[in-house]
Amino acid sequence: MAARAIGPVMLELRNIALSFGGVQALRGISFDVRQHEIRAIIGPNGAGKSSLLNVINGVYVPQQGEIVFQGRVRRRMDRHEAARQGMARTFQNIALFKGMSVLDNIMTGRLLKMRCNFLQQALYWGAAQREEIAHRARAEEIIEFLEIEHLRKTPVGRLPYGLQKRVELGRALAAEPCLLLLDEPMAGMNVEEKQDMCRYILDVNQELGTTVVLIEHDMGVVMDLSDRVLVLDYGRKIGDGRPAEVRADPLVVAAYLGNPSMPEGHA
Amino acid sequence: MSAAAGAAGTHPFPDPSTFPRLLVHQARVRGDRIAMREKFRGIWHAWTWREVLAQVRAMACGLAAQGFGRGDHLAIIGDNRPRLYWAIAAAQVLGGVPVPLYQDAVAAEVGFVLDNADISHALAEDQEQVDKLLEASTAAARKLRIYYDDPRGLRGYADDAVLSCTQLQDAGRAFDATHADFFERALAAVVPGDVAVMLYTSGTTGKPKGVRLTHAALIAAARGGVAFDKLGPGDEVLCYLPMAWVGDYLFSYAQAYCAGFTINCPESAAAVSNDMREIGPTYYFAPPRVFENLHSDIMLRMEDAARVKRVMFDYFMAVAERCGADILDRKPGVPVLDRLRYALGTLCVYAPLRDALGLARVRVAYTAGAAIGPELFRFYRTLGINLKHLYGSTETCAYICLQPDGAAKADSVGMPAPGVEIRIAAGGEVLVRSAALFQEYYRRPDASAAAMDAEGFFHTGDAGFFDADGQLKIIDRVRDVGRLAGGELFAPNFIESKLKFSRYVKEAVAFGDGRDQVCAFINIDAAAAGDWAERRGIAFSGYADLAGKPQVLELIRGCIDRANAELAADAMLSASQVRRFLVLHKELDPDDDELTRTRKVRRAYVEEKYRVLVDALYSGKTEQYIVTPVTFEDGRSGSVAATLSIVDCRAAAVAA
Amino acid sequence: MLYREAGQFKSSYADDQRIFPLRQDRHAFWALLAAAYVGVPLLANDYWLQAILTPVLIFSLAALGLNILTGYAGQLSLGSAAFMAVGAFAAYNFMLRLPWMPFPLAFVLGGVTAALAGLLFGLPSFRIKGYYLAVATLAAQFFIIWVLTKFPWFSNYSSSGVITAQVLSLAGYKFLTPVSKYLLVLICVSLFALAAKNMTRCAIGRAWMAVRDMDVAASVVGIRLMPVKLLAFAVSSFYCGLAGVLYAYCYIGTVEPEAFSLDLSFRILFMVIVGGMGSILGSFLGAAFIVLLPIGLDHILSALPGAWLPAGFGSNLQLMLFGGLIIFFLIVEPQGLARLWQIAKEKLRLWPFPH
Amino acid sequence: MSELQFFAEVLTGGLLSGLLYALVALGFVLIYKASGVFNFAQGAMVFFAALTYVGCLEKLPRWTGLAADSVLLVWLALLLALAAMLLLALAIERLVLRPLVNQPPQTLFMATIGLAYFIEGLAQGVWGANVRGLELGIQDVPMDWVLDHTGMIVSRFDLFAAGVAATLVTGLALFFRHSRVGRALRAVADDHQAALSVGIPLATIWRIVWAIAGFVALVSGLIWGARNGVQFALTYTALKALPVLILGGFESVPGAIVGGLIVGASEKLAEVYIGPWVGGGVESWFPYMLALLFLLIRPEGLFGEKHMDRV
Repeated sequence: MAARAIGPVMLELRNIALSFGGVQALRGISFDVRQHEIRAIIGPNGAGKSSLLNVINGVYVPQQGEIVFQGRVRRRMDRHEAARQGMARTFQNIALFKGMSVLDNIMTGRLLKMRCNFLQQALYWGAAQREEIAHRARAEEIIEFLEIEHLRKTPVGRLPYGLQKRVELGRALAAEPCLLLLDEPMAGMNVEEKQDMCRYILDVNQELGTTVVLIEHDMGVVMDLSDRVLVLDYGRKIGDGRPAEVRADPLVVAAYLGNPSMPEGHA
Repeated sequence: MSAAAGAAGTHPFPDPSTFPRLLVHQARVRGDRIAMREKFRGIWHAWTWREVLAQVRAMACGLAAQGFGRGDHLAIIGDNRPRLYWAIAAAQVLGGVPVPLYQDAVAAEVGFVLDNADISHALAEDQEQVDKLLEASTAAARKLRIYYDDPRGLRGYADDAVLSCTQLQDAGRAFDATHADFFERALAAVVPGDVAVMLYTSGTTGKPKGVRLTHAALIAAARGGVAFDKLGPGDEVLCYLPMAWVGDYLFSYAQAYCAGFTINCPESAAAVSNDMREIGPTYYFAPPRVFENLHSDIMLRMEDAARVKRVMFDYFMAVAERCGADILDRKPGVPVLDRLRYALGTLCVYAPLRDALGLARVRVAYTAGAAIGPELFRFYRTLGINLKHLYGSTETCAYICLQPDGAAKADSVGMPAPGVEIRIAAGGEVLVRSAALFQEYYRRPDASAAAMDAEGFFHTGDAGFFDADGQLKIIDRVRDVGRLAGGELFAPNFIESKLKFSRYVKEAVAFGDGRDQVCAFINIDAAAAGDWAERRGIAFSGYADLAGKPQVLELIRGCIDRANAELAADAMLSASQVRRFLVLHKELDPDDDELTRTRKVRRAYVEEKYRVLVDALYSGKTEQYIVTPVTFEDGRSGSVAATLSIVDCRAAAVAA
Repeated sequence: MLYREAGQFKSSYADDQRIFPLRQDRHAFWALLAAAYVGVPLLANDYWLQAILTPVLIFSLAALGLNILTGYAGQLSLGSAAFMAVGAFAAYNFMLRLPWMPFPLAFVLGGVTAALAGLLFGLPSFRIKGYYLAVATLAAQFFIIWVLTKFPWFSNYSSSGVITAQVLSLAGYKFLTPVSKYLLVLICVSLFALAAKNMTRCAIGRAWMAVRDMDVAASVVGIRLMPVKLLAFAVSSFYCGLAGVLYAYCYIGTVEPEAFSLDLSFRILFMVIVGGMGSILGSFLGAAFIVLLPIGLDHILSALPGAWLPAGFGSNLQLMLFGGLIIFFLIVEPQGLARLWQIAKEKLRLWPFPH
Repeated sequence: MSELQFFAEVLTGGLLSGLLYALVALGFVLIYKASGVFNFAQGAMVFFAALTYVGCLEKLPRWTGLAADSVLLVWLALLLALAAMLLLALAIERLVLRPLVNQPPQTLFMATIGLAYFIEGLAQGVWGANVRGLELGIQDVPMDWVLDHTGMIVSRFDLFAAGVAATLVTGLALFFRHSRVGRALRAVADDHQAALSVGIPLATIWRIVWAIAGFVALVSGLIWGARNGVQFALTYTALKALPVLILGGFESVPGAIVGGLIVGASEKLAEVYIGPWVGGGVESWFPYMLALLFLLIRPEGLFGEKHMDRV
């Protein structure tokens, strides 16, 4: 029932290498992401999945390789530039602003779109107030979309884990991104929460055409959601292709051998 | 249009006698006042009467453009949303009949109505309801045009038979522009005798029946109620009850159209209590269960309060118990000291409590549909909330009896409402004649004829009598009323509701027709009894375990003893005291067909299903083993087995 | 208990985003303002105006400044007093050397000068955070006071380094009485407290809090950390600077650089901690608490038969009390008096229910 | 005296007093390594220790009846001061650190500011606020030998203090390298979980470390007190340890030493060479500005590791 069509390549990583101290986190990874697709990254713990995501939007600076985004070739991505170009993301260990309410967290996601200077804001008159209200309306759309109406004024620190993940997705969506990077969006959730999260991701992808790159452990989710899957192991790429192809790949199976998170079919 | 009409200075409908005409009337006399609000994305959006008229106009024209016309049925399914209410009016404008459905009905139930009412157009709230309609219509190979309110998740339904309300209304505006006067002519063609709405009764037996109510009947009922309680444009109502229920139609639509007050649609079912506090309705209806839940919620929360606060609360509740109801009814003779105490209590407890519950501004509150415990009823009245009874049914537009201010009491349902004539038949059945009666059951002439006699009296099926104050007292369904082996009257519902007044008893089923004594099944209230057990350090693993605990059985026995004492006080029913009971190991569930969707016990079915237990009750056994098939929440089915203890109760001495 | 919320619903986001969304709060606030603007000038005596209300208001402004930087933007500063000094000396020099300048402009310029100084000393926050930054602000504290002491130009070559505030006059009216000075301070503080509230509830406030709560996430959202932090430094220093101006002109009259010591910086920090980090109201509560505590203590001690008390007992007791209270608050209620207030309000709203 | 000689003399003086800064900084480093607390109260502890020692020395003759010049008195006072520091350490662990466990570092930092106020008030409240001299029996006079051979004036006292500092540093280094507590301490610095596996409760480690820091404070207090008199200003002097830490890095003992030397030398040189141009008093701020400039160039300190924020 998808109305979206996979478009041309929008993001390409070429031969990326990254190390911390002596530890090689990524060893010459190349891969691409096409417009409107859902691209999954899988691999055992410590395979370098999060590092790869962090390289894409400039949280980490790779020692080698280049990043091509929207046609521009870069040695490194700047976080701020990434955000301006339409990347938004969530983190593996929730990186919400703990002292702020759900609403403020989501509003923070829209900061790049706000234009008033601090003097106008200090006066809170005219343009600044209008801007706050206009953006509040957009934030409320996201709150409704994620079904967290009853929590909008709750400090995020008081929410259970699953809901915090949802709020973090909300903050990312608030930026109206064209590329959404999700680092284990369903980790630690129960079945029902996972289903909800899947629905949100699919809705965003299909209704807004947002490209999604996601890291996920639940193979059932990956197989259901993604168009293409990238498999990492010890910082190396060991597989890349359609979900069915990847699952049949002996190399991939070998890497996952004895790893209970890769059963056949749904987890 | 109203501007033009206003300028002409002539009232288009001097005596608005249909709902569309009432709408035009309200838009003309109070066009800028708020007609409805909806909480959406955190704030209350409002529509004035004039705006509502414009919306209804667009929707009616849209429906007309889609081919909906006179006599057609429009199914409406979903939570209380403005667009769903507009759809009612829009269908009425075109001479069609809106058919609201319960939003939690399953596809098969929806399918039955689609077939029965021959429905070709439907308006659904969201994706869930659209899916249900699609499933039901596909199963019945029925062609159905579906309109939806909330577009979420529905973009993929690229089908020209599924349209959004926005699309429908846009098309309607275009249609309106090219068909001058269409709306006015359509509206003028609707007459009071036309059917305004068709509501399906749930019915404890057999298939649901479509009750057809005319504009004239509904307006008579609405106007009667409005005049009785002096409702006006300043009143606020929170509409949260199912739209398929006659009460919601009467309170949220018919009376609003007659009195011109504001209706408020909450954000979601989960947000009702919060939105209730925000809006602070002045006119409020809730079934007894809501009041019960509210009460046990208050008590639970107060149990966690600090000691000082609890002592204060208990003290002032005692004061209120003593004089609150009298002060509310403005009765003379309350001591000055008590008045002072009550004033202090208002400051410290009653007013904050009313405020916290969202009942602070309530002027008139009604309950109906089932019996309400006398203590509970008094609790709300002593807090200063004007809670009253009403009595009615779908067939009578929920308009038979009302309690006037100052004459509210728990065990009767009020005086005949203005314009209603009541007769008690020989068998005790309550018969009603008034302008607010239904027209017929749709395509059920047999049932229609059975319910309405030649003199125009509707047979309610309820057994009752007038008490000393001239208020009607309902005991039971006529067909459920039986006789004990000794010939005494046996009214199971009456007994059960007495049992259910205890917060620990969720459901009860009483047996006794043709038997020598009354025995009962009890369903404990998992939350209340669980909390009770936890506070006493009784460990339990689940519902069945809790239900089998000897302490819990003892607790329930106490509840039954109290109910027996009350029964003993009533000369007609003193023989019906419960002598033996057992606590069921599972909750009675609509999914297992043990209850109706409105949570009434399917007596015969339960008796048949648990035949072993009934036999055990009457055979003098002290326990019985049983295996029961159940349906779990996720749809799987399985079975539970348990050995249930049977407990004997004391009968209270009969008052001389 | 005192709140009646039924029927108070929001029909627009503008309604929902008001500073006091509850009607009762709005009424209470207007009553408080009326009392401050009308009641106090009519009723209070000079002692109350000069020794209590004026300093409480002035330090509220300084605490607001530090709260913006530390409580909202999460950048710890130990140099607030130095920025007060900058403000005071800058305003003094503006009025001294440009006599045509109306004093409100000089006040604002004093604040702006302090803001510039704050900007300068905030630059290291580009590279460092936490304790390191605290040390950097210590540099500001020592360096600024040294500069003001060592270069007599700043104090117009007064022999002792002490400056005497000029008489304030506007359109012929001279601010000489305690009441007029109190009102002047009150106007400044109300205006800038409102501005601070506005900033903290708008985009910039959220940016500050985002940087405070998790800077990596903030940068990923697209916040440029440097300008946001620098703005916090500048705004914070402006507030402190203005507080310094008021301190010199409306409270003390004659000041020397040493008055703006590290100890004063710490006291302002204590106001923020005791009052509540990240709370506008807390800045006021904290300032009142820290200003009133020594006064109250003096009153209590002087009421005791004083003969057996060792010399300096009061001041040492004060130090211990301050220290003990800080630790107490950090342990028991890290969010300070403002949080206690909030809890009390929450209780009142839920009354009679406990939760 | 040649210009170069003068420079060398100033430098040496600076380096020697720098060792004293290093001594105070050592207290910070120990506590920071073990409990992650940036102990702003270290200066107050130095003040408290010195004041307690001097105070005991004053009062003991009256309490014990010993002669005012008895050597026993000095040892007794030292013992009492040490005991006071130990008690203080225990009290801090119990009343401040334990209730604040798992709080953000900034909270702990602010708590130590409160602690500093409390200790200062306590010290002065108990012993009085007047300035006292402290006599260690070493004269602040030039070393004849050095003067004879190089023509530079190098204080005997400074040299003595440097010797004490060096001994203390070496002693602590050995202690931490070879004792069980020391190993546990190093484990704590890396990872709290790992420390538990060493078998010593975290609270015990904290108590020990704070006690050692108290001991270091006592030594620093004695030396600083002997040099400048025991007075409130000691707490400001102790604050100089902060730029030392910035230069050396919070977690590095060698860093503290080197940082101390740099701060000591540079502030003396600045005072002598820049001071006259700007009216003197440069010492009061120079180390901070130096640290600030240094931070801009190398935020992780001399010996700190450059690290990337892991997310």
